[in-house]
Amino acid sequence: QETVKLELWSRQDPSGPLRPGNVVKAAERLNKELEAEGSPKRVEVVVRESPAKGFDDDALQLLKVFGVGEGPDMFIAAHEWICAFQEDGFALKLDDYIAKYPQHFGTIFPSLWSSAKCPDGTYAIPQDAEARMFFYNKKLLREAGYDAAFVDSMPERTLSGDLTMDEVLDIAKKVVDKTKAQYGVLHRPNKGPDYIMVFNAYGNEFVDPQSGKLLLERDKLAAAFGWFERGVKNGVIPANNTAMEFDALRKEFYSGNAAFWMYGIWDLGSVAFPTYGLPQDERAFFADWGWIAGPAPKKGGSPVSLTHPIVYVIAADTKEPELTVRLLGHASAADLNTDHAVTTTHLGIKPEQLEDPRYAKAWPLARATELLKITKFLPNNAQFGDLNGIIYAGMQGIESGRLSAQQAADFVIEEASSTLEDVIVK
Amino acid sequence: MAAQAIPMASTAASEPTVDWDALATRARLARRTKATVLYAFLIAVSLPIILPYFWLVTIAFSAKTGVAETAVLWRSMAVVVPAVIAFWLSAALAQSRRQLWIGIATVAAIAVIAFGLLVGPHLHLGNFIFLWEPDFASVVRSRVGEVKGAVQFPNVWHAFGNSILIAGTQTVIVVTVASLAAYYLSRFQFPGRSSMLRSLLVLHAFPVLTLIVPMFLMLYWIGLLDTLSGVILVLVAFELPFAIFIMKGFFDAVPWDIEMSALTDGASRRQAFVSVVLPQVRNGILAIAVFTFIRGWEEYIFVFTFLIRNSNWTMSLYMYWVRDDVMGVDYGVVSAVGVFYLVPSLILYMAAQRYLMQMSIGGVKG
Amino acid sequence: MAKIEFRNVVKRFGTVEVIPDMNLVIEDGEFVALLGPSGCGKSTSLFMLAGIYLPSGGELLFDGHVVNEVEARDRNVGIVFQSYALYPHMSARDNILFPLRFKKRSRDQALARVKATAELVRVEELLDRRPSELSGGQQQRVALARALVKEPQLLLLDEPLSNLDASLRLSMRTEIKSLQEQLGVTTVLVTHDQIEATTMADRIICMRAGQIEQVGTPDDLYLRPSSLFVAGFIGSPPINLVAGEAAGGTVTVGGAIFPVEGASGSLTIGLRPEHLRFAETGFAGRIAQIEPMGREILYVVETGMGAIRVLEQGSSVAHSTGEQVNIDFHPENSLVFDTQRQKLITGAHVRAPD
Amino acid sequence: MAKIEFRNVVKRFGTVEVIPDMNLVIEDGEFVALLGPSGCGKSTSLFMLAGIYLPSGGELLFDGHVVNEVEARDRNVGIVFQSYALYPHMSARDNILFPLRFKKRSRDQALARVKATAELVRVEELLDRRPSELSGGQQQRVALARALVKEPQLLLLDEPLSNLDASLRLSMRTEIKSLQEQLGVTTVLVTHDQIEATTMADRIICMRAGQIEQVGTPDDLYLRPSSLFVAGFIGSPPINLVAGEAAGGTVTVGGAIFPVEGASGSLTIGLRPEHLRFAETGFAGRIAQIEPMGREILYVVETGMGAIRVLEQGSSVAHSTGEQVNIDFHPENSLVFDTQRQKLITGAHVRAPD
Amino acid sequence: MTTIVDELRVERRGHAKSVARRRTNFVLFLGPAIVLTVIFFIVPVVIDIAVSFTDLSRSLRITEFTTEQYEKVFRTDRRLSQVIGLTFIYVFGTLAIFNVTFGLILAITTTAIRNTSGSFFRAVWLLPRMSPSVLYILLWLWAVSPTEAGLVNQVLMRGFGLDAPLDLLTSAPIALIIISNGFIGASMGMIIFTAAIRGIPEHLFHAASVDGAGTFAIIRFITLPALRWPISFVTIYQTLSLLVSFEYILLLTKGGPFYDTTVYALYVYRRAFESGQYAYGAALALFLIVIGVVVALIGWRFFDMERLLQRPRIEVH
Ligand SMILES: Nc1ncnc2c1ncn2[C@@H]1O[C@H](COP(=O)(O)OP(=O)(O)OP(=O)(O)O)[C@@H](O)[C@H]1O
Ligand SMILES: Nc1ncnc2c1ncn2[C@@H]1O[C@H](COP(=O)(O)OP(=O)(O)OP(=O)(O)O)[C@@H](O)[C@H]1O
Ligand SMILES: [Mg+2]
Ligand SMILES: [Mg+2]
Repeated sequence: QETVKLELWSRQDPSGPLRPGNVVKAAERLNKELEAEGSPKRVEVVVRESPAKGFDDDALQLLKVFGVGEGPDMFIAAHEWICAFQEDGFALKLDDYIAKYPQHFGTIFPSLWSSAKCPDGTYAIPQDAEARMFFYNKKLLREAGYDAAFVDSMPERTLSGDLTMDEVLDIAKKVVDKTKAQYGVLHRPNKGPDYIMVFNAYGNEFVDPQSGKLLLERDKLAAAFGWFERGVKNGVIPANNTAMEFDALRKEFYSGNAAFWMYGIWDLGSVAFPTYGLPQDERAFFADWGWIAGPAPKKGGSPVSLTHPIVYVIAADTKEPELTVRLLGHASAADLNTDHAVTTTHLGIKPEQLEDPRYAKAWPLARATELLKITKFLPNNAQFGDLNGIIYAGMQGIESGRLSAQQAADFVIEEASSTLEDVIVK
Repeated sequence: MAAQAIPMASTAASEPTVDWDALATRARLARRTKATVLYAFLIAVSLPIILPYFWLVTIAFSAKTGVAETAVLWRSMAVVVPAVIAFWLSAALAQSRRQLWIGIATVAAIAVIAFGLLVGPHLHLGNFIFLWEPDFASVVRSRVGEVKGAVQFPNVWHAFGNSILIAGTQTVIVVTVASLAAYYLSRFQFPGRSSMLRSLLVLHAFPVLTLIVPMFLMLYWIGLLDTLSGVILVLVAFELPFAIFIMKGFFDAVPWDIEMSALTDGASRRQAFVSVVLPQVRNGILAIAVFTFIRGWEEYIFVFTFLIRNSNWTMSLYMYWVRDDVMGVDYGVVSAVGVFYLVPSLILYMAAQRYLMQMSIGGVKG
Repeated sequence: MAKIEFRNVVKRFGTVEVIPDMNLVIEDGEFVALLGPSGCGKSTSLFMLAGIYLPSGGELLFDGHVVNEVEARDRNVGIVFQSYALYPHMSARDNILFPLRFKKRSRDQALARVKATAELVRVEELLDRRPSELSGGQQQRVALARALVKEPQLLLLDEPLSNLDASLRLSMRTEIKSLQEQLGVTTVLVTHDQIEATTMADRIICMRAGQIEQVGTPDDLYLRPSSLFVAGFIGSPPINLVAGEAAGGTVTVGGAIFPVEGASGSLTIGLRPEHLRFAETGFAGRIAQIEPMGREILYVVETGMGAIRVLEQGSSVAHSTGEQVNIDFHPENSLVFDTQRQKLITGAHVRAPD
Repeated sequence: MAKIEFRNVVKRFGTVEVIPDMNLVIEDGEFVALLGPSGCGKSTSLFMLAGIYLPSGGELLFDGHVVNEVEARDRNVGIVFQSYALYPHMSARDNILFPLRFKKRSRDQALARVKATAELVRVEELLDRRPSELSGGQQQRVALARALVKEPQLLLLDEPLSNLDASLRLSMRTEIKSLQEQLGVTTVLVTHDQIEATTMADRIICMRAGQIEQVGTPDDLYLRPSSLFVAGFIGSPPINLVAGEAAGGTVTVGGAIFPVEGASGSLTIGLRPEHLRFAETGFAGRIAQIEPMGREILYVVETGMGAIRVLEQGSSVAHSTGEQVNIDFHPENSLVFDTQRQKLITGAHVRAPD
Repeated sequence: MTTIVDELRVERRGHAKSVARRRTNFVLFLGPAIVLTVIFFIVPVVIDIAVSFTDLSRSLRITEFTTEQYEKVFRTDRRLSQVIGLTFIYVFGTLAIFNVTFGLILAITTTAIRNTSGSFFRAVWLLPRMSPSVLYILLWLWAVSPTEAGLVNQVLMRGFGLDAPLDLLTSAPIALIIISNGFIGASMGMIIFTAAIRGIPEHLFHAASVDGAGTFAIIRFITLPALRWPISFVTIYQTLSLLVSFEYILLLTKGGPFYDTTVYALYVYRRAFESGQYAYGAALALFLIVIGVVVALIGWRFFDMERLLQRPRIEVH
C-alpha cells in the first residue's frame, strides 16, 4: 500500500469550514473506491491552513508560495483569482478530466462552470455559490406609507424589470423621511463583491468578452457611481457607510433602523436568525422581511444578482493530478456539498441537492436559488481584485463627498490605467 | 579678600517690610491649586486610555448576546470612580496609619458590595469558551445547524504556544546579541565605531514592512522559509538596532572604575563583562526584554507571510480570525480573546514597569 | 537682615523622623555653623530655612514671623550648595543674574548689580564662561555671587568648601568669612568639618542624629564639650578617651591610678593629644608609632590604659619607636565625663599620677 | 615585589599629548606619591601601570621587563579607586574573593585568604553585607582588601581617601601606611592633597601638566622645592611669594630692600608663613586679618610687598588687627627663585632687612 | 608568590596576542549583531533595490529588467504628491503634538507629583505601547464607531448632550490616525524625558526656587534646557519611526476613506501588497529609504549624535 499525501491549501474561513472538511471526508470515499479497484494507492489529505484575512490576501500569499515552488496540490480560491494562477502556469487545466468523470462533475450547474473558466479552458471546480441581494424591511416600508401589496410585490417587480434602482432610493428616502429609521440603504464597509451588483446593473461588465482584458466604460461607471451619489445626497446612504463596522451595519438593519441592506443570503443563517432573532419560519419571515434582486437601472431593463463562487483549483505541478481530480470529485458529491450549503447558508452546485429535504427545509436557499437565473459573476481576470479596490476607493470618495460621480469614474479609469496592465478604456 | 566698596548696604536699609502672613497664605493656596490642577489634568488625560481597556474587560466578562454593550461599563464605572476617589480622600485625610487602614478597608468593603450588587449578576465566563472548547466557533454557530468535520478551527492554546515561542526565543536572542554589541559599541575603541552607531540610526529609517517580499525571497534562498527560526531571526534583525541603542545607553552609564577594577583583579574584558558589567545593566536588559517580547507577541505580518506550511497560528492571527466579520462577530468572544491576549503582556508589563521608566539614551545628559 | 528662630521644629520624611524637636535662635547678623556627622540632619534643617522642605511640625520664624509655609522664592534667602548647583547651560553672568530676573528691576540695574557682586567675589573676568569652563574654586565664587546678588536676609551655605582642594578650601574659608563680616548678613554654614566650623563661625551648633548636642563658641565646644559625643567629634587628632572607675578621690584606669576631683562612679576621662607632653613624671608608656604631620608630630603611645595619642609641636622627631616615655598634662586641661549619661561633669578634673 | 620603571613613556589621547615624556624609577617596596593638581596626568600614569591604558610610546618596565603590552590581569597589580569601585551586586566577601576567582586555587584556600585579608583590614564582621550597606570607610577597607587579597606586587591607590570625611581620612591614612610597611608592597598613591602625600609617602613625585616637576622626599619638596610651582603647591597655608629685582647684593621688593646672596636679576622670593615670626626688627607691616586655626593662628600682614601670611604656633591671639608689626625670619629658610625660569637658585638666600 | 610578569614569553608575544584578542573580541561581541543585521536586514534592502529594476510580480516571476517602475513613480503616479503632503502632516503633526510636546507634558507633570501617583499615570500611558497592536486598534475602532454604540459617541451624547453621533473615521481621519499613533508615541518621549528629568541634579531645582523662580520659570530655565538633547533625540528618532511605520493606520483606517490617511509607507504597502505589484512597491520603497536615510543623517549632524560616543576609558581589549 502506498499513501499519497495531497496537500490542500485552505483559508481559515469561519464562513465555510466544510470547504476543506468535505475534501477530507472525500478521501475516505476515494480510498474505498481505490480499494475496490485494487489500486495500492491510498490518499491522505493534509490541510494547510492559511490565516489570511480574505480571499484576496490569501490568493496573493499563495501566488508567492507557488512562486518559490512550495505550492500545494490543490487549493480553495475565490473564482475571480483563478486566471491569475493560470497565467503563471500554476493551475491545472481541467477540461479533459471533467469530461472523463461525468459521475462527479456532470450535473454541476452549467452557469457555475462559467465562473471556473479562463480564456483557454476550465481551471477550477465550483464549490459553492450564493446570491447577493437587497434585503428590505417590510415593516418600515409599510410604516412609510407603502401598502402591503406594493411591498410584497417588489421581488416580482424587480425580476420583471419594473422596479428600478432609483425607485429603491425613492422608497428608502421615504422611509428615512417618514419613519424613525435613520438609514435608507446600507452596504458592506469593505472591498467585496456585493456592490459590484450595482455596477452590473448599470451595464458595467468590466471585462472585454473578446480579449478577456479589463474593460472600463466611463459613462457606465459614472452612471453607477451616480446612483451612490444620489443615495448619499438624499441622505439614504450614510456618508460614513464605509467607516462603520460590519456588525454595526447589520445591527442597524436587523434592528429596524434601515430600509435596505445590500448583502448575501448567508447572512440570514449566520447572523440574522441567531443574533438578531429574525423569524426562522419562512412565512413569519416574509411577513416583515424580504429581498429583491438588484433592480434594473431603468424601467424595462434587466435586473441583476451576483454570485461569487468559491472553487477548488488543482496545482499544475501536482504529482497525482488524476487522484486529485477524483478526490475533488468526491468532495463535490451532492450530500457533502449540501452539508456545506445548509450549515453555512450557501447555495448548492448541483440540481440533485434541491431534492434533498434538508435543502428544502433551509428555505432561504431554496428561495434564493431563483436568483441564479439572473446572476452574474465577477470577471475572471487576474487583476479584477485590484480594480475592485480602486472602485471601492471611488465609492468612498463619493460617499465622503470628496468626488462627484463623474470624478469618481475618472478616478477609477486613471488609477486603473496607471497601475494595472492592459486596461481597455471606453 | 580685597577691600571693596559694599554695594549692598545702601539698598539694604530701604528694604520694604514683608507681609509674611500674606505670603504664607498665598503659598498655601498656590500649593493646593497646583496639586489640584496637576491631578485633574493627569486624570483627564488618562481616562481616555483607561476607559476602553476597562470596557474590553467588562464586555469580556458580561456580554451575552455577542453585541458590544456599555451598560456594564457604566455601572462598573459608577462603582469604581467613587471608590477610587474615596481611596484617594481617605489616604489624604488619614491622620495615622491605623486610620488609613480603616479608611481603605471600609471603602474597599463598600466598593466590593456595591460591585457585587450592581455588576455581579451580569458577570459570567461564557465568553471564554474558546479556552476549553477549541471548536467553539461551531458551538457558537450550532444555531445554524451542526457543523461536522470541520478541520480548521484553530486552537487558542496552539496559537498561544506559538506566540510565546516566537516572542520568547526572539527576546532571548535580541537581549543576548544586543547586550554583546551594545557593550562593544559603548566600551571599545575600534575603527568604524562612529559609523556603526550612525548605521544603527540609519537602519531605523528603513521601512521594514515594505521589505517583506525581499525577505521572503531571502528566506527561501537560505532555506528558512516556512520555519519558525526564519520568522524569529527576521524579527530579531529588525529589533536589534533599537535594542542596541537602548542597551548602549545603559552600558554608558556603568562606572568605568568598577570595570577597571575587575581588569586589575585578573579578569579579562570578557570576564569583566559577564561578571561585573552585565549585572549593572539589569534594568536595561529587563526594559528591552519587555519591549522585544511585546513586539514578538503582537507580530502577525511576518508570521503570516513566512510560515506557509506549518500550522502557524499565533495570538495575533487568532485575534484576527475571531474578529473576521464577514459572517458576523461575537464581540463577547472577541473581547474575551482580547483580554486573554493582553494578559501575558500585562503581567510582564506590571513586573517590569519600574525598569521601563529608567530608560535613557546614550547616558548623555543635557 | 534677619533673626531666625526654630521653635519645636519637627521634620519627618514619611514615617522617619529626621528632626524630632529643634529649638534654636540665630541672631541677626550672626555667623553660625551647623556641625555634625553625615546624616544627622544638617542639610534638612538648612533646607527648611530655605523653604525647600516644609517643617512637619513646630514653627520656623524669621524676625518673629512664622514662615513655615512661605515659599522659597518669597524668603529672600541666598544658598550655596556643596555641588555649587550652577545652571549648567547659562554663562556665569546669567547664573548671577538669575535671581534678579524675578525681581522688578530694570535690566541695566540688574546688570550693574551683577557686575558689582562679581567684583565682590572677584569673578568679573569670568562672566562669559559656562560653569563647565570654570575651575572648582571659580564655580564656588560664582555660586556665592548668585547667592549674594539679591541681597539676601539670610545666607545658607551647605558644605560649600568640601569639593575644593586643600589650599583652595583655605583661601575660600577666609574670603567667605570676611565677606560675611563685611555684609553683615545672617549666615548658616553646614559642615561636617570641625576645622571649617571653628575657623569660620561665631557660634557652633553641634548636631547628632537630628538633635542639637551643644551650642556655643568654638572654644566652648573645644574646651568644655558638654558630652562625650562633642568631645570626640571636635579636635584633630581626636581626643583620647579612657574609661575608669572612680572612688575615694582616685580613678583607676587600666593599670594607672589618677587623683580625681569632684566626681565618682563610672567615668570617662578625655585628654586632648595636644595637651599631653612627654615629661620626667606622669604615666608611663612605650612609643608604638610615630607620624610626622608637617609642623607637628603625632606619637601613639602604648600605656596601661590603651593607645594614647600625643601631639608634639615642631617638625623634628625627638623620640624613636619603642622608647619608654612618661606622659604628663595640666589638670585643668583634663575633661571628666559621666560614662552613663555621656555628659561632662563640670568642674571635675584629674591629675597625672606622679 | 617589583621595581617599576618609566622610560620615556608618552601618552596621547587622540591628538592630545597628556604625558609628553615620563622617566621615573620606583624602587621595590617603596611607597611613592604622585602629587599634582587636577588634570595633570596622575591617574593616566597610574592606569598605564595597571594595564588599563596602553602607553603611546616609550617603555614601561616591571623588574626590568617591558610590560607595555602585558594584559592587566597578568600584571598582578592591586588598585583602589577614589569611588572604591566595589561591585555593587556582590557581598563584601564576594568582592574580596573576586580576584582569586581567576587564580588556580581551591575555593577553601581562597576563602581562607579572604578571611585573612579581611582581618588585616578589619572588616571580617562585614563580609556578608552589600557595598550599599557599608559606610564610606568600610567600603574603603573592603576595596583595600580586594586589592590586597591576591598579594599584588604593586599596589595602586587613586585618591583613595578623598571621599572620606576628615577624621576617617586621618585614621585610614595611618592604616594604609602601616599596612604597606607590613606587607612591603611597592605602592603608588595618587593624590592632589599634599598633606596626604607628605604624611604617607617615602618619596613624592610632583607632577604638573604631564611633566614631573620634582621627585624627592617630603622634606626635599618642602624645604628645597625645585621650582616655583612646587613651592606654591606644597605647604599650607601656602608660601608667600614676592617678586623683586636683584642687583649688587640686594633685592628690591616693593618698598623693602633685602640683602641677597648668590643671585641677581629678576627673582621671586619664597617665605613660608611658618618660618616668619613677629620680632623687634625685620620688615614692617600692619596686621590686616587674624584667623585662628585651632592650634595655630594665621595673620595676614599688609606690607610694602603686599599681603604676607604669618603663621604663629599657639592658640591665643597675641596681636590685634591694625597693629604695626615687624616680621623676621632665618635666612636659611628663605627660598630664591629665578623668575624667568621659575626654578630654584640653589644656595641663594635672602636676609630680612634690619 | 608568582612573579610579576609570568613569563618572558608573555612580554614577547604580548603584541601578537593583543591583536588577536582585538579581533576575537570584535567577532564575539559584534559578530552576531552584524551577521543577523546584514543577512536579515541589509541583504533584503539590497534585494529590494535589485527588485525595483525588474518587473517582479505577484508570483515572484521576473521576466525583464527595466526602469519602468521608476518611470511610473515619477511620471504616471499622480497620487504621490498628495501622499507625500499627507505624510508630512502626519509625521510632524504626531511628533509635534504627541511624541514630543505631550510626552514632555506627561514627563513634567508626572514627576511633579508624588512618585507613586506619578508612576501610576505613567503606567497608564504606557499601556497602549504594551498592548498588541491588533488589540489596541480594535479598541479604537470600537471607541470611535460612528454609531451611538461607540464609546466616544456615548460619552459625547450622554455626557455632553451631542445630538447625532460623530463619525470621526470619515470626518476627521487624519486627526484620528495622529491621535491613535500619538497615544503610543507619547509614551516613548515620556519615558526618556522622565529619565532625563530624574537625572537633573535636585539641587538645581532647589537653587532655582530659592532664587525666586516659580513653577513655570523652573520648567523654562531648568528643566527644558536640561532636556534639550533628549528632545532632539526623540524628535529625530520618532520622525524616522513615523516615516516608515504604518501598521496602526493600516489596522485603523486601511488608508481610507479614499486615500485620506494613506501615508507614504502605507501607500507603498497598498500598492505592493494589496495588488502584488512588488517591483513597483520596491521602487516606491527605495524612494522612502532614501528620504529616511537623508533625514537620519541630517539628524545625526544637526543634533550632534556623535556625542553618544564617549571615548572608551579602557584601552585594552
Ligand atoms: N528627601 C528625603 N527623604 C527621606 N529621607 C531623607 C530625605 N532627605 C534626607 N533624608 C534623611 O534624613 C537624614 C538627614 O539627612 P541630611 O541630608 O539632613 O543629613 P546631613 O546632616 O546633611 O548629612 P550629610 O553631611 O551627609 O549631607 C538622613 O538620614 C537622610 O537619609
Ligand atoms: N580617556 C581620555 N581621553 C582623553 N583625554 C583624557 C582621557 N583621560 C584623561 N584625559 C585627559 O588627560 C589629562 C590627565 O588626566 P588624568 O585623569 O590623568 O588627570 P589627574 O591628574 O588624575 O586629575 P584628577 O586629579 O582630576 O583625577 C586631563 O587633561 C584629561 O582631560
Ligand atoms: Mg547634607
Ligand atoms: Mg585622577
